[in-house]
Parts: sequence; C-alpha cells; structure tokens
Amino acid sequence: MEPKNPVVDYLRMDRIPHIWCPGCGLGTVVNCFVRAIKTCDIPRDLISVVSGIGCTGRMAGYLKLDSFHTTHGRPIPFATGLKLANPKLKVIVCSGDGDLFSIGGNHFIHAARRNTDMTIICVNNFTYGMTGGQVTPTTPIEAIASTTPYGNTEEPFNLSHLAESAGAVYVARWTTFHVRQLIKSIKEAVQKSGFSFVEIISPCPTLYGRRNKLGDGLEMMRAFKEKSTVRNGADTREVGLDFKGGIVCGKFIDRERPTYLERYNERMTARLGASYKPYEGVL
Amino acid sequence: MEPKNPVVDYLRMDRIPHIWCPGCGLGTVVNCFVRAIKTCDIPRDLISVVSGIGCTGRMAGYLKLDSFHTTHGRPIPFATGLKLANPKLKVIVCSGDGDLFSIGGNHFIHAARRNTDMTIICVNNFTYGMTGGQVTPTTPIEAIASTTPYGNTEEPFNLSHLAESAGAVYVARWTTFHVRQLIKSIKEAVQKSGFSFVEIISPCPTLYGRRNKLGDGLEMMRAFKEKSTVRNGADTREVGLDFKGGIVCGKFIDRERPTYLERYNERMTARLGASYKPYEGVL
Amino acid sequence: MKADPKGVMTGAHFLDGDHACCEGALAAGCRFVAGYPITPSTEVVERIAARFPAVGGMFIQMEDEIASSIAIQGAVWAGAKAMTVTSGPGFSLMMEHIGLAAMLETPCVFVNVQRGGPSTGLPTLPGQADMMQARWGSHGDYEVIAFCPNSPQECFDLTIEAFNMAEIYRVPVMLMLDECVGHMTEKVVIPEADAIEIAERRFTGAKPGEYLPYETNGNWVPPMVKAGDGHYFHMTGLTHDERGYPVMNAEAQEKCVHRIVNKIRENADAIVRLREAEIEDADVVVVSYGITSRVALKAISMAQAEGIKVGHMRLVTAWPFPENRIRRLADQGKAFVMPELNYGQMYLELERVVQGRTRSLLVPHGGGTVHDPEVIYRKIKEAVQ
Amino acid sequence: MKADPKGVMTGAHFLDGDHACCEGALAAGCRFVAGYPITPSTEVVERIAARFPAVGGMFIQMEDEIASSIAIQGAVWAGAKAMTVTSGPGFSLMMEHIGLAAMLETPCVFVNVQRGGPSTGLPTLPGQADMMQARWGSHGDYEVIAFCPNSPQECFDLTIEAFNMAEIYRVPVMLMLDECVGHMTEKVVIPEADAIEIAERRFTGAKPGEYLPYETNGNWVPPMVKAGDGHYFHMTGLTHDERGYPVMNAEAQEKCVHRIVNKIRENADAIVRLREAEIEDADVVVVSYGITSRVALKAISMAQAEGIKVGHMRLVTAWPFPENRIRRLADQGKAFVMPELNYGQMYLELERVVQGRTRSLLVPHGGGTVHDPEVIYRKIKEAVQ
Amino acid sequence: MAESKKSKEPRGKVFINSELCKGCGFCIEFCPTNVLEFSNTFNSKGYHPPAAARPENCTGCDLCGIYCPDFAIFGILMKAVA
Amino acid sequence: MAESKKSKEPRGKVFINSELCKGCGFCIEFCPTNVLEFSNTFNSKGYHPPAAARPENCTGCDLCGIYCPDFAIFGILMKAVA
Amino acid sequence: MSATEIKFSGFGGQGVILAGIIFGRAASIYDNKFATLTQSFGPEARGSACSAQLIVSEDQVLYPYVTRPQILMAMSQEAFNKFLPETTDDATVIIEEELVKATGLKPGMKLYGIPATRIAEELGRKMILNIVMVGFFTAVTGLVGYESAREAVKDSVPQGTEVMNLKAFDRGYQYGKELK
Amino acid sequence: MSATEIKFSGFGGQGVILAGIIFGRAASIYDNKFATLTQSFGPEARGSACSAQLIVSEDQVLYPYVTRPQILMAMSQEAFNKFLPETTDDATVIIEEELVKATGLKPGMKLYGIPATRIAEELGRKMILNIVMVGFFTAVTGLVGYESAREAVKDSVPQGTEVMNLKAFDRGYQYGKELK
Ligand SMILES: Cc1ncc(C[n+]2csc(CCOP(=O)(O)OP(=O)(O)O)c2C)c(N)n1
Ligand SMILES: Cc1ncc(C[n+]2csc(CCOP(=O)(O)OP(=O)(O)O)c2C)c(N)n1
Ligand code: SF4
Ligand code: SF4
Ligand code: SF4
Ligand code: SF4
Ligand code: SF4
Ligand code: SF4
Ligand SMILES: [Mg+2]
Ligand SMILES: [Mg+2]
Repeated sequence: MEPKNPVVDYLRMDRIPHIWCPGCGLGTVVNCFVRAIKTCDIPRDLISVVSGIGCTGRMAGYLKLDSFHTTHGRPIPFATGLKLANPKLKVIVCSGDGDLFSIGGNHFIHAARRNTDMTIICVNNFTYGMTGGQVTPTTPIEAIASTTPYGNTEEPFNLSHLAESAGAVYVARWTTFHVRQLIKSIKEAVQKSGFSFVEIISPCPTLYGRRNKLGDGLEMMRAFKEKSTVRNGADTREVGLDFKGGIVCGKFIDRERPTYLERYNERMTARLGASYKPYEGVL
Repeated sequence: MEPKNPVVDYLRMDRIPHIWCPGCGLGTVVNCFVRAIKTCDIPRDLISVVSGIGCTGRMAGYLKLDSFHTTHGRPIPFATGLKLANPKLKVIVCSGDGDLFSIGGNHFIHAARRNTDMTIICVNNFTYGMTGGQVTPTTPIEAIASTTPYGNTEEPFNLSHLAESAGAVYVARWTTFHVRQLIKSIKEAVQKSGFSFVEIISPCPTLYGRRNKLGDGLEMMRAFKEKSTVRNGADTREVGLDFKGGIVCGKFIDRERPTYLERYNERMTARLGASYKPYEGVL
Repeated sequence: MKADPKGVMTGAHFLDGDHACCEGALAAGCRFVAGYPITPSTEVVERIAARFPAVGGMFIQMEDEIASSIAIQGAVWAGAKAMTVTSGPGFSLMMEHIGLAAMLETPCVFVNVQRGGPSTGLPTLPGQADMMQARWGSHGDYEVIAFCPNSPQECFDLTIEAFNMAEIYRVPVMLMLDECVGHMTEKVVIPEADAIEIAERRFTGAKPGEYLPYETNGNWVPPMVKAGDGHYFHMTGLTHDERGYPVMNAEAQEKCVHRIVNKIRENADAIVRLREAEIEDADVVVVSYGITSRVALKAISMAQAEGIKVGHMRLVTAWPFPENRIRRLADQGKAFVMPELNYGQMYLELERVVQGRTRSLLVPHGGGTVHDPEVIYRKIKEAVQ
Repeated sequence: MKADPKGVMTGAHFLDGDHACCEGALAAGCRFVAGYPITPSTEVVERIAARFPAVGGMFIQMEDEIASSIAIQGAVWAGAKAMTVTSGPGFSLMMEHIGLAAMLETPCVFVNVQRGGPSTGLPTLPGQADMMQARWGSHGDYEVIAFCPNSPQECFDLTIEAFNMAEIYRVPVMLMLDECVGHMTEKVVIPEADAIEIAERRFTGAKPGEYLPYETNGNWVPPMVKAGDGHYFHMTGLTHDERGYPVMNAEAQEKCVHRIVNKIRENADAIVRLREAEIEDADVVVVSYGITSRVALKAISMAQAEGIKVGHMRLVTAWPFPENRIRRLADQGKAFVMPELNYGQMYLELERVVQGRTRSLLVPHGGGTVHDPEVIYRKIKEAVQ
Repeated sequence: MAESKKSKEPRGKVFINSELCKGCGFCIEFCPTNVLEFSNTFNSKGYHPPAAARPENCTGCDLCGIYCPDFAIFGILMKAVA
Repeated sequence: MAESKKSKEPRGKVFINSELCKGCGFCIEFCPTNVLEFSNTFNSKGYHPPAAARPENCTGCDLCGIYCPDFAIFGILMKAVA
Repeated sequence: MSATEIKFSGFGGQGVILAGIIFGRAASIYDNKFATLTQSFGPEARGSACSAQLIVSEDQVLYPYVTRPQILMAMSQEAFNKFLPETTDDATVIIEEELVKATGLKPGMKLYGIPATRIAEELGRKMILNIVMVGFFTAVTGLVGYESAREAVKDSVPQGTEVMNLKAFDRGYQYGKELK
Repeated sequence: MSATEIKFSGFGGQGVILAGIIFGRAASIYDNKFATLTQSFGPEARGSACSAQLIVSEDQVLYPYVTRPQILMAMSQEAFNKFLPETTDDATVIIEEELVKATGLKPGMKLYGIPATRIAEELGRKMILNIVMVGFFTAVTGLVGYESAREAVKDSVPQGTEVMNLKAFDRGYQYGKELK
C-alpha cells in the first residue's frame, strides 16, 4: 500500500488541487495547521474552522472539519455565536489580514477584549489577494498595490501591539518559512484558554511579490528566512513591520485572564445563587 | 446692557434648553469645548464638529459651528471625508463611548493608524445614555446596566492603550471635574497636527449613576474629584479603569508622526515629480 | 413538539409588545440572542438579558448589528434556536447577513421594531416603512417570511410562529413590529407549555461522511446538522452544490438559488396567515397590517355604521404576499383600501396583484403616529363610489 | 457648466466598463472617491487611484464599505462631488448610508457593479438582482435614481448623467452596472470637455446667519452650502425642520420625508431616460436594461425576421420606473416581455403598471451568464399568440 | 483692611438664568469662594436654582459658568461689567 | 562507514504526486539534505515537478511535505513504510 | 361610551409610567377589562414632562392613543399646564396638590388634590409618591376595584418593597375615600 | 457572417488578456470595426487556464460572449485542450508550438504554430511572448491591418518598453507572413 500524505485525511481531497497560485504560502499554512491540530489534545469532531472571504478565507473550504466560509470580515462574530452556543467546540478562525483587520478590525478587538475562547490565525500577505492586490492595513509604507500605484502612504497596524492592547492572552508571529515553530505555536494557541492570536507572514507572489519586485514565492520565502529574527517575549511596541525590513518572530504574549464564559458563570453564580446552573451551552 | 454668558455665541440658543438630564456632564463638556476653541488659533469658520448618535452625539446640534449629526458609530469616516475634501478645515469629532468604541471601534483604530488630522473627543459615561443605559465596551466589570442586570462580565477597553497602539499622536484623559485641565487639553488636541484623542469621564446620573447607586450628578462629580490622580506621561498600559476604582488623568501621549496628507503629498511628489501639485483639497 | 416549560411564563400578564416578543422567543425554544441596543427594540433584549440566565440561554450584546446578525447564525450551526433584535438603522446594517442566512438556509429570526425613517428619523415614534426592505434589502434574489403583529398578545404568538416557520423552511424570518405595538402594554395570556406547538429542527439521519448539506431528494428543504457531530460539513455563502462546495457557473446558480426562492414561492399558500372579517359580502376590503390594522378596524366600523359593506383583511404575514387570495377577491369585484404608515409599500404589491380589475386605494401616512381613522373611512367611501 | 478639461481624456479608447465609469466620474467633476475593493467593481477605483493625483482628486481606500459610503458624504459637505464604488455584499453594507444621503439630501453617486447573489454568490459573474435593493434597501421611505448602462460607452456617459442628476435633485444616484458590462472592453469615445454638460452645484446666495438648509420656498430642492463658509449650518439624519434641527413629531415627518419622496416622484417624467426602437407599430415591446438589453436586441431581430412586430424599450434609468410611458403603451394594447438576470424584480413594477390590460411576460434568469437569446425570442412569440 | 475692601467692591459678579437651571448643584459645590446656595423658589420646571448668598465673595472666576451643564449661570470680573 | 551505511539504507523516502505540483521549488530549497531537484518533465499544468535526485540522502523528515503548498510531496521514515 | 381615556403625567423620575402600568394591570388582569397603555418616549422627554396614556374599556381597544383624556393625573406643574388643554370639558383632574397649582379648569371639571409627596415622605420614602397617587386615583375614580389595584401594586413593585408600597397605596386610597 | 469570434487563451501570467486587448484595440480604434472583449475572471482561474474572448464585427456587437470561436489562440496545453472543443469545425487555431501539442484537430481546421517563447527569449524577455503571438496572429488572420495592430501595441504596453515590444510584434508578424 502506498503511504499517504499525512495531511490528506484532514483535507477535502475532492476539492484538491486548490485555487491558490504557485508559490503561494497558503498551502504551507494548511500543512502546519493540520499538523498542529492533529497533535492537539482536542477531539477532531469538536474543532470548527471559520473563515471570512479572501484567498485565506478559502482555507475553511479545504479542511475536512466542520468549516464555515462566512462573509468578508465577519468570521469572528460568527465564531462567537458558534462558541457561545456550544462551548465544547474549539473554534479556530483562519482568515486574511484584510478580512480580519480592515473590514473586520472591530470584531477582532472586541473578541480580544471579551477574551472569548477562540484562536485567530491571520495569514498576513500584506495585500488583498482575492480581489487582485489592493492595499491593506498591513501593507508597509511605500509598497505598491493596485490601489496605491504610487506606493502606499498609510502606516500599517502593528498587529501584535493592537492585539495586546485589546486584550489577547496569546500573541505570536511567524512566517511560512518557520514551519516547525509555527506548528508548535498554532498548537499552543489552540490549546490556550482565551483569545489567542497567531500572525503568519506569507508570500503572495502573484499580487504582492511581483508588483513589488520581491520575486516569486521561493524568493519571498528566502527573504523571510534572511530577514527574520526570533525574539520570544519581545515588547509588542517594537515589532512593527516595514517594507523589506527585518521581521521579528516569536511568541510575544502568553498571559492568563479569565475567559468570557468563566467570568460570566462566576458572576451569575454569585448573583443568582445556587439555583444557577453554570452555562455550558444551549443544548 | 446685561453681560452675556461667554459661551452663548457658540451655541444654537434657539435649541436651548437642551435635552440632557439634570446633572448630566455633557453640558459641562460643551462649556469646556467652547472655551477651548475660542482660545484656539483656528478661525471659527474653519471648525467643523461631527457627532454620531447618542446623548453625546447631540453635541453637534447645540454648537453654532458647521456641525453634523451623522449615524451611530460613523462620525469618524464622515469626518475623514470632510477633512480630506477640504484639509483647511479643522475637524473635531465629539461622540460617546458606545458610538466611538462599540459600533465605531474600527473607524477609530483606522483613523488613528492613518494619523488623519482630526481630534476625537469621547465622552465616556460608561453607558449608552440615549438608548436607556445598556452596557458598553467601557462599562467596568460588575457595573449594572440594563442589558447586564446581574452586572457586567466583560472586561472594558483601556481606551488610552488602544489609541496608542493604533497610532494616535495625542492621548489624554480627564473627568468633567477637571474643567481647567480639560479646556487646556482640548485646545492642545485641536491644535495638534494628526490624530488626537481626549477621553472625558462624565456623569450619566440618570442611567449609570442611579442604577449603580453612585448618586446623582453631583455625587458622581465628587467621586471623580476624590478618586482621580493626575499622572501626565503615564504608561497607557496602566491606566485601565475599574468599577469605583481610581481614575488616572493626564496627558499620556504627545508625539510626532507625519499626518496622512503629509505622507501622501510627500510620496506623490517623489513619484510624480515636479508636475505634481501637492493636494490641498478638491476645490 | 411541545414547548419546554422552563421558558414558558404561563399566565396572564400586562406586558408591552417588546417584552411579549421576548416571552414568545423563550416559549419558542430560543436560547441564543445576540443584539445591539436601539430604540424602540431595546426592551426585547433587556428582558432577555434578565430572563436567559435562569433558563440556560445565552444573551450577548455584540459590538454592532452586523456582528449580532452573524453571531446568531454561528449559534444556529452549533444547534441553537437564535434571534436578533433591532430597528431601522440596525436592520439596514443586517442586510448582508440576511442574505447569508438565505443562502446558507440558516433558520433564524430577525426582529425589527419599526420606527419612523429614513435614516435616524423618528427613533421613538412608529412607522411601517421597512416592509419592502424586509423583502428586498439584501443583494441578489432570495425570499423571506415576514410577520406583523398588531398587539402584545400577537407579539408573543407570532414570535413562536416565526421560529416555527424558520425551522420548517430554513429561512430567515422577519418579525416586523412597529414602535406603537412594541411599546404598547396590554394583557398577554401565555398558555401552558404543552399547549404551545414548537417546530423541531429537522436533523439529518445520515451517518458522518454521508451527509450532503444541500441534498434535497426532491424536497424543498434539506435537513440540517450541527457542528461537533462529526459530519465535517462545509457552509459557504458562495453559490454551492449539494455538498455545500462553491461552484462558479450559471447552472449551479440556477440550482442553488432557484430552490431558495421557490421553496417560499411554491409554498406561499401554506405560509400565508391572514385574519379576515366580513369579507364575503363586502364591497370594499380594507387590507392592513400591524398597528394600522387596529386603526383600520375603527374606520371600518365607522363605515359599517353607514351601511357600507366593508370587510377586513389583516396581513398577519406580509411576506409572502397573499397573491392568490387577493386575486380571487379582485375577481369577485371587491375594491381595496390599504392604509400603511408609509408612502406606499405593500400597496405596490396589492396594486400589482389586483391588476386594475377593481379599484385599489392607498392611504399613505408618513409615520410618527397612526392614521386618523377618519381619513381611512373617507377612502373607504371613495372606494365604493 | 462645461466639464473641466483636466479630467477629460478626450479621444477614442478601448476601455472596459469599470474604467469607463472612472473616466465618466472624472469628466463629471468628481474629485473625491472613497471605496473598498470588491469584485467586479475594483477596476473602477484602481483606475481612480492612478488617475486622481494628477487631476487634484483624492481617492481613499477606507476600512470598509460603511466607512466609504459616509466618507463621501463628508466630502460632499466640504464641497466635493463624490462617489463610492462597490458590488452586492458591499452594497448591502451601504444601505444605512444611502438612507442618510436621502435624508440629508446629499448629492452623491453609488456605483454597484452587480454580480451573482445572494450573499457571496458568484463574485466574477453577472447578475441583475440588486435592482429592488437599489430602490428599497434602506429603512424608511425615500426615493433614488438608478441608471443601467449597457456598454462601456454608456458607463462613461451615464456616470456623468448620474452626477448631474445627483446635483439637480440632491439625491443619491445609483449606477447599476453588471459584471458583464463592467468587465467588457469596447471602444469608448470621450468628447471634448466643452461638449460635456455638467450640472453645477446650486449653492445658496444667503448670507451667513440667514441660510436655512431645508427652506425650499416652494421648490422641490433646496440650495446647498459647504463647511467652512461661515454658515454654521447643521445636518442631522433625524427628522428635521427647515433649519435642519431635529423635530420629533408626525407633522415634521410628513413635511420632511414627503418632499424627499415627492421631489423624485413628481419629477419622474423629467428624470426617466428611455431608449426606444420600433415601438410605434409594435405588438410586443421588450423591456430590458443593462447587459440584458443587448441580448434582447438579438432576440428581437430573430423575431422580427419572422415578421413579428416587436419594439424595444430600454430602461436607461430603472428608477424611477417609467410608469406613465408603460401605461400608455399598455393602453395601446401592446404586450410586454421582460428579460432580467433575476427571478423577477423590475418585472414586478412592469406588472403593476400594466395592470393586466395586456399580456406581460417575465423571462427570468438566475444570473452567472446572460440569457440565451433563443429563450427571449420564444417568450416574444408567446406574447403575440 | 483687605476684608473690608473686598466687601465693598467685590471683584466679580455672578449672573443666573433661573429658568434654564436644572438644579444639579455643580455651581454651588465648585464655586471656590462659596458664593452660591440653592434658593427656595422653584423655577417652572420644578427645580431650585442657585442664588448668590454671598455675592461679595465672588471673584468672577466663572468656574460656576464652566461647570454649569445648562448654561444657566456665569461669573464675570467686575471690570468687565464696568 | 556511516556514509556507506547511509547510502545503503536511506532513513527516509520521499513521495511525489507530480500532477499536483505547481513548481514552486519550496521542497527543493528547504530539504535539509538536498534530496530534490526539478525534473525536466512537465506535468499537465505545465510545471516541472521535483524529483528525488539523491534519494539516499532522504531522512524522512517530511519538511518537504510541510512546506509543499500543494500537498504534492511528503517524506516518511523508512520504518513507517515497512 | 364604554372606553375611558386617562393620562398619567409628571416629570421624569416620578414613576409616572409605573402608575399607569399599575392601573392598567389592575384593570386588565384583575378586573378583566381591556386596557391599553402607551407612553411618550424619547430624548426630547429627558428631564421634562412625561406621560403614560391608558385606555380602559369593556371592549377591545382599537385605536391605541389617548386623544381626549377624560381623566388627567398630573404630578408636576409643567405636565398639568401641558396636558390640561387636551382633556374633555368634564374631565376629572387629579393632582399632587403641593406640586401643582390647578388654574384654568373648565366649569364641568372635577378636581381632586392630594399632598402625595408629603405623605410619601411621612412614610419614609419620597420615591413612592406615585403609589400614593395610585391609591388616591383608585379611590376617587372608582374605575378599578380596591383589591384589583392592590394586587396590581404588589405585582409591579420591586420584591421586598411590597409592604411599604401597599401602605402608600392605602394611605392614598383612604385620603381619596375621605375626600369623596 | 460579419462577426468573428476569437478566443485568446493560456495560463495566468502569460499576458493572454493583454493580447486580446491589443487585438481588440487595433480592430476598434484603428480599423474602426466593432470589437467587444470579455474575460474569464475569478478565483477559480488562479494559476490555471485563462482566456479572453473577442468579437470583431462590422456591426455593433450585441450578444457579448463568444460561444463558438472561429479563431483560437492557445499558449498552453491546458488551454488548448479546454477550448478546442468549443471552436467551429473550420476554426483557425494558432498555437505557441513549443508549449502546445495540437492533437484532435478537425479536418477543416487551419493550424498555425510559432515558437513564440523562444523568439521572445531571443529578444531578451520571455515575458513578451504574448506580443510575438499578437504579431503572428495579425499576420496569419489578416483580421486587422499591420499598422493598426502596431499602433495598438504601442498604446497598450508600459511606457519605455515600446521599442522592444514592437520588435517582438514584428518578429511574430514576419514569422507569420513567411508561413503564409
Ligand atoms: C462586504 C465585502 N466587501 C468586499 C469583498 C471583496 N473581498 C473579497 S476578499 C477581499 C480581501 C481579502 O483580503 P485578505 O483578507 O487579506 O485575504 P487574502 O485574499 O489576501 O488571503 C475582499 C476585499 C467582499 N467579498 N465582501
Ligand atoms: C445603527 C444604529 N444602531 C443603534 C442605534 C441606537 N443607538 C443610538 S445612541 C446609542 C448609544 C449611544 O451611546 P454612547 O455613544 O455611549 O452615547 P451616550 O448616549 O452615552 O452619550 C445607540 C446604541 C442607532 N441609532 N443606530
Ligand atoms: S493571489 Fe496571492 S494569496 Fe491569493 S492564491 Fe495567489 S499567491 Fe496566494
Ligand atoms: S441619559 Fe445620561 S448621558 Fe444622557 S442626558 Fe441623561 S444623564 Fe446625560
Ligand atoms: S450648575 Fe447650572 S443647572 Fe446646576 S444648579 Fe447651578 S445653575 Fe443650576
Ligand atoms: S464666578 Fe467664581 S466666585 Fe463667582 S460665583 Fe461663579 S464660581 Fe463663584
Ligand atoms: S513544494 Fe510542492 S508544489 Fe512546490 S515544487 Fe515541491 S512538490 Fe511542487
Ligand atoms: S523527507 Fe526531508 S530529507 Fe526527505 S526529501 Fe523531504 S525534506 Fe528532504
Ligand atoms: Mg491578505
Ligand atoms: Mg456613553
């Protein structure tokens, strides 16, 4: 018997080949994701993946898990409903930088604030891949995008700093070059109780790389390798990214805070007394 | 001739008495606001005020300036259009904690990121006044609101920290007790080039105070006086608020960054050469 | 299935429409509500926030209406019965997700307590001008069901109906109150739990690996699953095939969307709820809904007092529009008068269906209060002339 | 007023509809665009991003469509001509602010390049199923104007018309492309600037302190001001009086909203743009718009080849609906056939107006491609039977 | 001496528009020289507006005016009146 | 000795599904033991898939599999095959 | 005429709405009449005159609003001034007599006053003046039964405050009975 | 029949769409014919077969899509395989002969091949193979004039690259002329 690629059991193989371009980092992210959840202590049936719209948003559609391809920018509130209606589920949001931080930025900061128990995996390719390479809130200054033909002039978010200030309990950044660390980090994030956030810098050669003369996917991966330094515990104020500059990777934040439901149940029990049955889902 | 109240020239007196409750801090904020802009170096005709919807949102309607009462949560993008179409205008957004940070949170962080030249004045009364006292993203844990009858269980935003992480160049907090400092701070913020943010803690006796047994407006003002300490330059990570706890006031951030338009013109000039006429408005 | 007694506050109560709606949701088995405050709907969620913890429900005030309108869909796919509650401006913000619910066929309830519009309008006063929006407010073709209660009692009753219809047709159901009904307090009688009929969710019998989310087997409505049961199912708002996978062509579109539309159109007669009175030998039928139907009754009795033969048709469901019934009455030569708190919305449907066979008259009103019955009465007289 | 030559790319070009729309906006004097990328509309803003800096315009990609749809209104009140550009899902998100524009009477243009819906649907394929939404998608009563170009040339021409109408009536104007027209490349001839007629904004002549934003003096449309001119004017989305101040009662509502509605309804005949061909002695009139009108022409020639007397009416404006014209043709006994890339939207208006006097047939299509002309042709034959 | 001078020529004067007052008490509480007290009269809305119980103490600092949420009071320097 | 042993019994084996490959070169670049090279053949999409030019070096670390964005390659330990 | 239109009025914070609700509850739940209560809401009402409108009827109430109140209860001068002109010529007017100076009554009108604030203060809580008024109202109008109104008070006040509220109700009721 | 339906095809990145645009521009702007170009867009096309469809006609083009191409230009095997079945029985098929093996042609079809990639590489930029193809296409179809096509190339390529692109066009054109 031919051996099997270890990820295929977790993929909807009837949909492979996927739509992603040659040299796109998204497939690599899927590999790391599957490997991470395979080694997690969470039963597969209880894992749900929620995506928004975008190239990254297609992740949900390739993963053989309960998976939801929702609307642009809104995977987090969908995930919130899913999680709160059945807290036994482990809900993982996989989506793009534009989806999560342009249109979806408010949902991100609010879910972080509430410390809703979920993991956000943001594939940051510095652009809107799906719609043809427009500027996003993570595009570095100077970078060319289809809507900034003379170079971007808006300062990008420092996602790690934003996540920390909003309340995330786990914040890490890796690139698609750092596959081993990424697998470990996704696993940690998924197992963490509370709002965890992993940013993955990933090549979009077709729309970001080419336009900015960064070469193909492979060249971009090489650049990730060369330009990144690992600084676990780095001060998030200092890990902002710029065009062609260094990339600080690592686990920046790992702290404890009661989750939304923990606080909720604690308070209701305190207020409503013994008659209150701690909420464990509507079913 | 009877002397005139010094603010009335800046008010639409045909709409006074206003709708705000006895002991509400909003009228005090208006006083401070008018006094601040009267002493600014900006011609009155060039000042525009933009509000969202809420009790605070009514501010625009009482100020005798070009003034816009827009939609709930959206004063900042309206202000962005106003400012960018005519950069000579000084655009000031006055709105509530719910408007700016619940439904409108995304616009806030994006405008801060871009460093759009505008001032945001947020009247934080820890509740949705206009709709009857629901919980907001600034309501402290434990506080009672009409939608958290057993006490709030969600951690509130630390607005100063959020503003800093998103990119604001000026961040200050005062209470309606600190009228002198507040006037000075609003003036500084308005004169500052870039995205400036002033949070004003203000009593909503009717819906927040009463429900939380904090007394009437006067008692709440007294509490502001007693519980606040001024710490200019405080680390924003440490100025979060809790129920009945201390209130750190002061100017926390005052830094320089090129504004949206400065960066824009700089880059376009660099790319398009001498033929490019720096953008100064569409007119 | 009968209602779960835990949620049923049996007895006679003096409740406003908003609170009655909350009680209806509880009786219907709704245990997940995401909402965002807005006048004049807030009282619904305020009561829910107070009532849910004791019955094992979860209420969350989201950051906005957009989040609320999709959080409930997440909850549904985790197995909950769910609703959100809003009013005009918030309803406008929910449009994208009403389309999502139609496309995924997520059974859920959207409550809109209508106020004066457009824009911020008259937050504390009644209107009925979101009726066309309820049907057409999202992009693309789809269908919905919309109920229009005219009293707190009906707010209770029809909230249950709304949840039931949502399950039966897997469709987003709109509950279109108006400010007057929402804020009006009257007696509401809540029956025993076992007198309340609840439509249970139809879950698939398929084993994991065999379930196809949109396999209909000739039925209009495919069965459901929920997350966590090992089906590894996929949902997408893209045009999809039976597996729920995206397919980008006109054939898939026709198959996917036409059924979504037709499951309502073809079942319209089963869905439509009307209350009729004295229609049979009427010369004029007054068609109305929501608060206006009560005012219309007052006008009708004024006209009847003069011997005019007037019947009353109340649209308990406004969508789907009772096309067949109206057409039949038009064929019988009856004239129509339709008062609405808008400048002509449902009336356009009436006019379309009547096809000029008999007279049909609109009694428009901009909202902010209800009609003066006198004005309706005059139109009735005009209709019989 | 004539167009500013700076924005006018005079000459013959081979452009797609999206790019032609950008050129139309430039020629119309639009100098502020806020947008958010979405297929198949993105090319409009991409071209604007490239073209604006040289002509003194400002393009900003906002964080979402909600922000875009209100940023343009801020820009208008600072004196700019402004537009935003989107497609179905984004259009749904703009609904609240279309209502705001109607209420403030902000002249501005909303471009919606329609794709297959509902929800995410078919992002790269055509549809015409946002037509009712364009009219009814926001809460409350209001009216809009909507144009439907059927070629890149018309994308240019009608974008100018859209801006002009927005100014003349102080109304949000919808420019309803479809994916096929937006992504189709054809020759576009752009005239000399002084051959392009531009409606100038009508500013008040009142002195500071005397201007009342909604004082109409019996006209339908009050004059405007802009921020910075010392008028200290106030705008609110609440129901307002002449001063622009909130007034919360039914009388104010009637005065404020009825005019907003009626300024379009009463001027419908002046606003409506139709292209008609061979209508006079036609037995059947094919009514269509956008890309479908071209396919319809093909079907018409097939029918004409068989000697059937078919005329063509193209809705260059879909809203307001050409009620009077259609009614007159129906009175003349002409039958109607209406193909649309939806399951019946504008057709409902046709049916309503025809009032059953003659036959009217819908040719529905779910979208994703255009009609097979054969299918339309068969309906034409059916109509004359 | 200073005392008597002060009582003779107060430095400031406070003006009250009783009809606008909603009786919150801010002005009374935060007047640094304790000029104000609630009056016994009701205004037409049913509130007790403040009255200058010790007008001679008024410095015209206008803190009352800055605090008053209802624009019902303000103080000015005497020289400004003159 | 170690050398020869390695060449006799490679620790790992790499499997390639050429049809899925899009020729990005990640596997080739990041294989720690330099096992892979582009082949000369085209697959039906027109890409050159990799081939194991030095299969004896394969450690079965599966880094190629982790990196491959198209699930077109993976490596396994020999004992796993056995 | 089987329907009675009533307006309860005062300023925000006096418990005007609750007074209306209690009365409506008494009529509809305990007296089995039809009762429809509507309220004036809204920002414009913050801190100024506020009112609840109740229609009590033997038949179903159709038109929801009160247009010409036959009974006006006024707990503030502003409310009295604002709403008196709306009443019928023979209206019954019930006032808090220390807060309202009743001027401008038409000849056919009946006026009943009670120092409800003072009574409430005597009972130790100024806030329950509305319940005193309800008791008084019950006595002078006779529109609902004593027991019904008392039950409705019990149902409508916060748990733990029933005793005090019932005392307030009874004081108001007695005062009214003695007047009559 | 006055309308000619053409399909330009290949894979993403080869400049297929631009080839179609150049040809359409030549026809409509410089030859004053009617030309309508449509494209296949979309995520499903990322990295796989992609195409532009052009209708050139003496009359206005109504129906916008190409249903049965009379001319197929294929720059990849996948595209050739996918689109050949759509063509008319007497179609003209134009291929990049080193990338496409043309099998399955019907008897009435005409096949023209050019090693455009190689030629482009000789000129120093592999990326301009599409312009070589356009030259070739112009020569073998004769559908638009040489000058028109050349002008269209000039208009359509990035500023500063005109010379090289015109060289590529001419090389393709010559190659075609010699074949004919
Ligand atoms: C409401 C709405 N607006 C816009 C779009 C169009 N849209 C689809 S994907 C996308 C951007 C995706 O960018 P990102 O999240 O970074 O994902 P990527 O494609 O880069 O992985 C946009 C703007 C949409 N589908 N819906
Ligand atoms: C889209 C939309 N959602 C909800 C509302 C209802 N609403 C009006 S004001 C408001 C809250 C205001 O709170 P905040 O901004 O804190 O202002 P405050 O009244 O406390 O000053 C809400 C939810 C609305 N008008 N529009
Ligand atoms: S466009 Fe970019 S992000 Fe999208 S699949 Fe291609 S390479 Fe990946
Ligand atoms: S409700 Fe609160 S915030 Fe609003 S006016 Fe009253 S006191 Fe002020
Ligand atoms: S501060 Fe103003 S409102 Fe308050 S008591 Fe003094 S005068 Fe009256
Ligand atoms: S002006 Fe100053 S001193 Fe005079 S009353 Fe006012 S606060 Fe007091
Ligand atoms: S990593 Fe995968 S897709 Fe890339 S060259 Fe290797 S096998 Fe091919
Ligand atoms: S399994 Fe490891 S050693 Fe073997 S080919 Fe793959 S990357 Fe190289
Ligand atoms: Mg991205
Ligand atoms: Mg607030």
